[in-house]
Amino acid sequence: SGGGSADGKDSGHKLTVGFSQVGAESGWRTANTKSVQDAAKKAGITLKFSDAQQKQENQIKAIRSFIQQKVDVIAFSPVVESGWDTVLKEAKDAHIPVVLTDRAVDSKDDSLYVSFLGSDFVEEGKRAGDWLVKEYQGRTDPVNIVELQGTTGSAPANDRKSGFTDVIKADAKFKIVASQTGDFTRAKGKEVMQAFLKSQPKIDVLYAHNDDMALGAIQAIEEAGKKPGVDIKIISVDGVKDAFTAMSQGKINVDVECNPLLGDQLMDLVKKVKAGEQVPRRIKTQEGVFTQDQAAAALPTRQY
Amino acid sequence: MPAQSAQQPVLEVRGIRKEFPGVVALDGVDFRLFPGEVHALMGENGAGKSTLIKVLTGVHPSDGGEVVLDGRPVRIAGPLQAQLAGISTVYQEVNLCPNLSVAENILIGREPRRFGLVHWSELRRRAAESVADLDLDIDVSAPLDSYSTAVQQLVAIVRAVEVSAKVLILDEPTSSLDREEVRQLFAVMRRLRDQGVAILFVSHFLDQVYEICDRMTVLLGGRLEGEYLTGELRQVDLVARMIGGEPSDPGEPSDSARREPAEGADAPPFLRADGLARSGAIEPYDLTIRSGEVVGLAGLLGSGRTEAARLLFGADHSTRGSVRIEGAEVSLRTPRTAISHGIAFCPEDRKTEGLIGELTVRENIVLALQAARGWTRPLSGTRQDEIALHWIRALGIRPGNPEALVRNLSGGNQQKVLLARWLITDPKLLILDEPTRGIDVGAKAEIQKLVADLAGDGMSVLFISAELEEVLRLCHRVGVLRDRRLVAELPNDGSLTPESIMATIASGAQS
Amino acid sequence: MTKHRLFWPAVVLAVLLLANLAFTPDFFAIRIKDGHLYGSLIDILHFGAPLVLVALGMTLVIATGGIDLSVGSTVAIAGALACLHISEAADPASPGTVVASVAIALAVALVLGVANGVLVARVGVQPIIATLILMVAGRGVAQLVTGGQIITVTSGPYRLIGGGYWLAVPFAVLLAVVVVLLTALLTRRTALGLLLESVGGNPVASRLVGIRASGLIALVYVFSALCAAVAGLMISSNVSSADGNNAGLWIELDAILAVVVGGTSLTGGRFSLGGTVLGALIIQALSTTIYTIGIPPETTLVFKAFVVITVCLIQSPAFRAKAVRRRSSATRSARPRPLKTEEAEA
Amino acid sequence: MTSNPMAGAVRRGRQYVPLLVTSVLLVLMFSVGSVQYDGFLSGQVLLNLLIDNAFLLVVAVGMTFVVLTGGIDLSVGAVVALSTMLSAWLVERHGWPPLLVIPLVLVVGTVAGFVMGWVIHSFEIQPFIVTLAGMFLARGLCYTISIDSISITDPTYTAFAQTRIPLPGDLFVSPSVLVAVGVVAVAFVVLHHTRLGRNVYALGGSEQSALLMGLPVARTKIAVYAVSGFCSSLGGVLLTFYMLSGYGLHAVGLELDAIAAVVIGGTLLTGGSGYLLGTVLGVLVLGLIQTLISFQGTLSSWWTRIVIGGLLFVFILLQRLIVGRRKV
Ligand SMILES: Nc1ncnc2c1ncn2[C@@H]1O[C@H](COP(=O)(O)OP(=O)(O)OP(=O)(O)O)[C@@H](O)[C@H]1O
Ligand SMILES: Nc1ncnc2c1ncn2[C@@H]1O[C@H](COP(=O)(O)OP(=O)(O)OP(=O)(O)O)[C@@H](O)[C@H]1O
Ligand SMILES: [Mg+2]
Ligand SMILES: [Mg+2]
Repeated sequence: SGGGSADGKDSGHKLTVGFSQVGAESGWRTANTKSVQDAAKKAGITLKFSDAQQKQENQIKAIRSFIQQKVDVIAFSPVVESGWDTVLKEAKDAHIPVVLTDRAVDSKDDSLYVSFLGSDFVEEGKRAGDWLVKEYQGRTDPVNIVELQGTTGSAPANDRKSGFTDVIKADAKFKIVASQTGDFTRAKGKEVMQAFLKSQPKIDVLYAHNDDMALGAIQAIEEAGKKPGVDIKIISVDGVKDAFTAMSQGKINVDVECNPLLGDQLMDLVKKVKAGEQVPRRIKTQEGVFTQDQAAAALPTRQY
Repeated sequence: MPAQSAQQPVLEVRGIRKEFPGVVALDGVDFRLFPGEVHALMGENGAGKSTLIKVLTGVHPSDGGEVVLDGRPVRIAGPLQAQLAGISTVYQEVNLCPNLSVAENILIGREPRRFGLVHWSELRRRAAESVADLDLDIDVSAPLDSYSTAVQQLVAIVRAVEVSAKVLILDEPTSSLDREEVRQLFAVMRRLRDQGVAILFVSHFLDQVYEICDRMTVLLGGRLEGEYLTGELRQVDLVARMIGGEPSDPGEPSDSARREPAEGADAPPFLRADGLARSGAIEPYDLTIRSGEVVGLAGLLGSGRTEAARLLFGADHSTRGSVRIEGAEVSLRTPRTAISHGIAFCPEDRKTEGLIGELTVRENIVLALQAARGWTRPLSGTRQDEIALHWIRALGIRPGNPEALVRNLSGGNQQKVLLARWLITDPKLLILDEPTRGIDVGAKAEIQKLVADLAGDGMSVLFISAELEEVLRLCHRVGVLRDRRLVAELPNDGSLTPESIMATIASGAQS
Repeated sequence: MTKHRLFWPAVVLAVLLLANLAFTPDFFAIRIKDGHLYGSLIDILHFGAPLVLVALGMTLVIATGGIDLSVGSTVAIAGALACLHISEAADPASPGTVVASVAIALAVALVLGVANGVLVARVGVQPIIATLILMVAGRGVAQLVTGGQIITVTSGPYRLIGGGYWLAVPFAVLLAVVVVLLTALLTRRTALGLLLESVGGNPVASRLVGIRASGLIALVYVFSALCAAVAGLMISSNVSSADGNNAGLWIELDAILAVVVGGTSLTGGRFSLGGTVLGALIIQALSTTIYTIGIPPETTLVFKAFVVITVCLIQSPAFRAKAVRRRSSATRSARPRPLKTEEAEA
Repeated sequence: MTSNPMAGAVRRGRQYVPLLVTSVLLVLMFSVGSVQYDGFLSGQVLLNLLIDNAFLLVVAVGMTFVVLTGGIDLSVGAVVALSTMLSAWLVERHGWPPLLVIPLVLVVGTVAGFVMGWVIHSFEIQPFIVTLAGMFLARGLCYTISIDSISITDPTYTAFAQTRIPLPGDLFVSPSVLVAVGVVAVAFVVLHHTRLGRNVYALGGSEQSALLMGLPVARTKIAVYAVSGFCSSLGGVLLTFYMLSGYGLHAVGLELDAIAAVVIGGTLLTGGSGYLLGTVLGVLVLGLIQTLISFQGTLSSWWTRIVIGGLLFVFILLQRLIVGRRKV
């Protein structure tokens, strides 16, 4: 191993991009990483990849080292939204453009990054809520919802929660009767759902912040002798292949897509940025809301 | 001797009571200590001496009674308060910090300071001074754990003396010291006494007690037996009071407990060491031990007795030389291999090298035997109880409960447990390093008899003790060490006396 | 009876369970559903089983004065390897495949345990660092095995390990009971327990009585790794998938907590397997309590902190003595604190 | 009896061998990096090591005190997070002046450490549990303050965060580095040259002996946790400068990094033996591993972990093999 920056140099105009990833905490994230790596290879771009293992410090360090290594463009998925001003200013001083993926930063200084490519977690929560409102349109009896949150404090968990509640609070019949964190994992999702099934006399809807938790919860529901998707309606986010399979079996009612395959879009963006072209500040990824029949149709082409 | 009756005691306790779960360690004990006296606290192992000292100095809270210091009732909440009140104590086990230097151990808590910071050179100078005061020659900047137990005991004494307190308490300070050091210590004690310090002294060596003490208090099973002037109580009577019986014949066993080895002097050696050495620890030495023979090692503090013995047990690696057991050359690389060759080693420092404090008496006793059998062949519970109870009775271990935690036993009783551990392994060569440290007169005689009996049955014994009388009583031959070199091997043919051994040590004559 | 060392942990567990009863009246109800036992208590046992196993291995490691931080990674690696093997097998549902996958997981765990053991016992690295290496690298290995993705398997026999039932009882619970009993038998019916306690209590003295400490120490790390591997199989089998990223994350903390709550001291020496089992169940019951009584996730940790500290205070003899004294001697002048009574004579 | 003054000096010198070995290995590791990667051999890379790890250094210094007494403090990461959260919340949401907030945060951390030390000492509960409860509590409090991260835009904080203190040769450090170096210097003096420091070592050598020698065991024990609490909150303040945000998920797992740094630096977890400068080396080792990884720049997420573990392994192994096996 080694010779990191050597190839960056000898190939004069070959673009070098420093990409700092949050970590590898989920299948979604890994798919995201892989998509970026593949796309870079395809586009003939040298990718400097750094995994921060969920630590903002590490990401800051990685960005610093990208600056030191004089990469052409820095791209990164921020662990959190805040706290980037200092290091981004350093990048700016070094005249290295910065592109954000997946998550925005909440800096007041607009000049710190050129573009943000990714999904909007609040929007995802809203879409989940919208589906629910539509599903129960015209009915008046109360709807008991249980929620499986993501890792406490993480941005997707916070945003998907707030987007969802924003939509459903307009109607008093929707009631979140229990809400616990399932840490975005199947095992936790199952464990928490089992407890819910015992402590809640009536559950109509499950809203899970990601597919893994929903898949875990489905097992718990089945073990309790109920039919997921029928006795308890399930709303989930992400759109991983396993979830599509479950959906095609009728176990998940709706899945709000959160697309990790940003690689090609990112590489396009990077090239444009380097070429000095004007790019939009906000690029949303193409994401849909999948219902059961759509899922069955899309299943064969799901990549991850 | 000062006239105490006219004086007010500097320290007095009345009706002190101390209970531990299941044991009443002190039951209404009265005790007084006058300025300018050396006062002995006497009693069997487990009589409550150390507990009294610990209650006095606030280590244990008392369950009743009062402590009066300089005429005022006081509550001493802990050793720190005791020190501040002018009571300086050397507890029975060495209680120093092995990781700190000797100098720091002597002065920690009272370090000389400059600008609020520890004044290191001054600290070393003062420590060296205090060490020299006891006529010792120790490098005070070396870490404490590079020294043997005996030296550590001396350092603890130096620390206590350095305080120049009103009251000095010494709990078995001489248990592993030899004559020279005891003499030095006594000189210091006399000097302090003459300055008006009250000294409380605990020892199982009656001769020492009679040499230095003015008065004594005898405890029996946690109760006060009585207070006597040394001059008015004969040794035999003292022994009787301590064990609560009638005065009988002198507690001392007959002059010699030793028996002639069954096979005579020309028996093949069980173990033969040729030029065995460990650089920095012990110079090359030759030693043979025959079956049924008890070989003693004598020497001054730090002369290398322990080091020599450890090589025979594989506790340390030898850097040269060879060992033959029953004629075959063996390499003693670990204690395990030594044990498999039938060697047992009872170390001198029971606290750090011997006992497992958290385990029970029973577990500690069977440990070596069990280790030799391996974990797959456990001794059954009943067998363990049998063994434990047998040795508890044989050595008079108190309390006689095999399920008591060893760390809660009195020092002497712990020593007995350690001894029992090795006696049951039925070794061919038993190495005993200061086996009778802190053991009371009665039990000591028992143990000596036991060792002699075992040797009579064909076991070889290597016996190390700072008490030359004991060595002479037991051993057929005495190896004399000096400056980590075996300088002489003297047959104990009746003409050997402590004085002649001392002379050999002093002259370093080659045999 | 209050003298027994399992008394206080048992009280704590009972109180936690009773607290649930106040919120969920049928908390103690156990029904038969689809031919197997169903109820909150069963859940606690079921989800607690992996933790019990990991904590069991940890107990023996801690008894020798060590610590094993790598169990979480071992959990992940075991699950990942097993699922990978099953997912690549021609016939994922055949018992042969499953047995092979279990064997692979256990064999690798054995290697990991030996690695820890050698580092600690032979090379002489401090246990916390030795196992930290595997904790960090092992998580990477698990991710390498799964390719960072979740491997989903559909295999009936594999599902049995962690998610199935046998004689109406969760198989995982039975497995845990068997392992606990075997461990108890192994440590208390042979001399292993005594020798381990001796090594942990005083390593120097243990060497001098001829105990082969390094062998024993290596053995407990191997045992710990195997326990963790079985726990890893359970966890992954329960959700029929392997998650190299998250499986067993922070389980080492829970396991150590379980051991300590169960009354084993982290300094080594005496250990209590019964205490550990109770400790693990306490921790699992605590999680369940949090879900059932609906503590919001953002206050969960605060709640946990209070429970943990209360549990420890109740178990602390010093605290109980003080509490009793305060009540009984309000009039008497305050007494100075007893100084470590039972340790004073060493 | 004989004594050999030379032997004493040699013995004293030998205590520093592990420290020396660790430094040599560190230099070796740096050299390997320099040969392997362009731009690695620069003063700024070295200084960045300090800039990026200033807060870890401060936290590890506090941890050194605790570990030297034979204890452990698991709460440090959470206290760091709480400090960032408290700072951000008070400054941003309540508009308190930073000059008030920073001392307040330091007091909170110190008091938290003090209380944990007091519980550990007076109820004889194992430090592991008490500080674990402290960790839960501190993190839990973060979330009760806010579940989101709070950005800091206060000019004092940003100024502090973005100030570069120029050094000769086009190099710079951040103010945090100066704070950290100051903390190390003060801690060094306290540990090696004051009574408190010596009592810390004595306590680690043998708590019972320390008690019987009449040392203030209670005070010392509580003090080390208070020191650790103080260092954690100061580390939190530095992290707040570094990140310009408060967040409940900051510094997750930092306690392990701090403990690892202390132990890699040669301090025994059983207490009583070790040096503060060892801890500094330990932090640098961890930082350097991280730097090597980021310069390597082609590792996938899992290989990152495996390589970190591997480098740690090689380092520890060399350290052990060179220093030699300690006697059991
Ligand atoms: N911490 C403790 N817990 C329980 N029992 C104890 C404790 N300390 C001492 N004992 C018991 O108190 C009694 C008195 O012990 P103590 O140490 O005072 O004896 P001693 O007279 O000093 O004996 P020795 O000559 O052997 O040193 C013994 O029976 C001992 O077992
Ligand atoms: N001046 C000294 N006086 C005493 N011991 C010293 C001295 N200098 C060094 N030592 C150390 O003390 C130990 C003495 O060796 P050893 O323990 O074998 O002596 P010993 O003859 O058994 O004497 P004892 O056990 O009575 O001290 C060695 O470890 C040696 O390094
Ligand atoms: Mg005693
Ligand atoms: Mg000796």
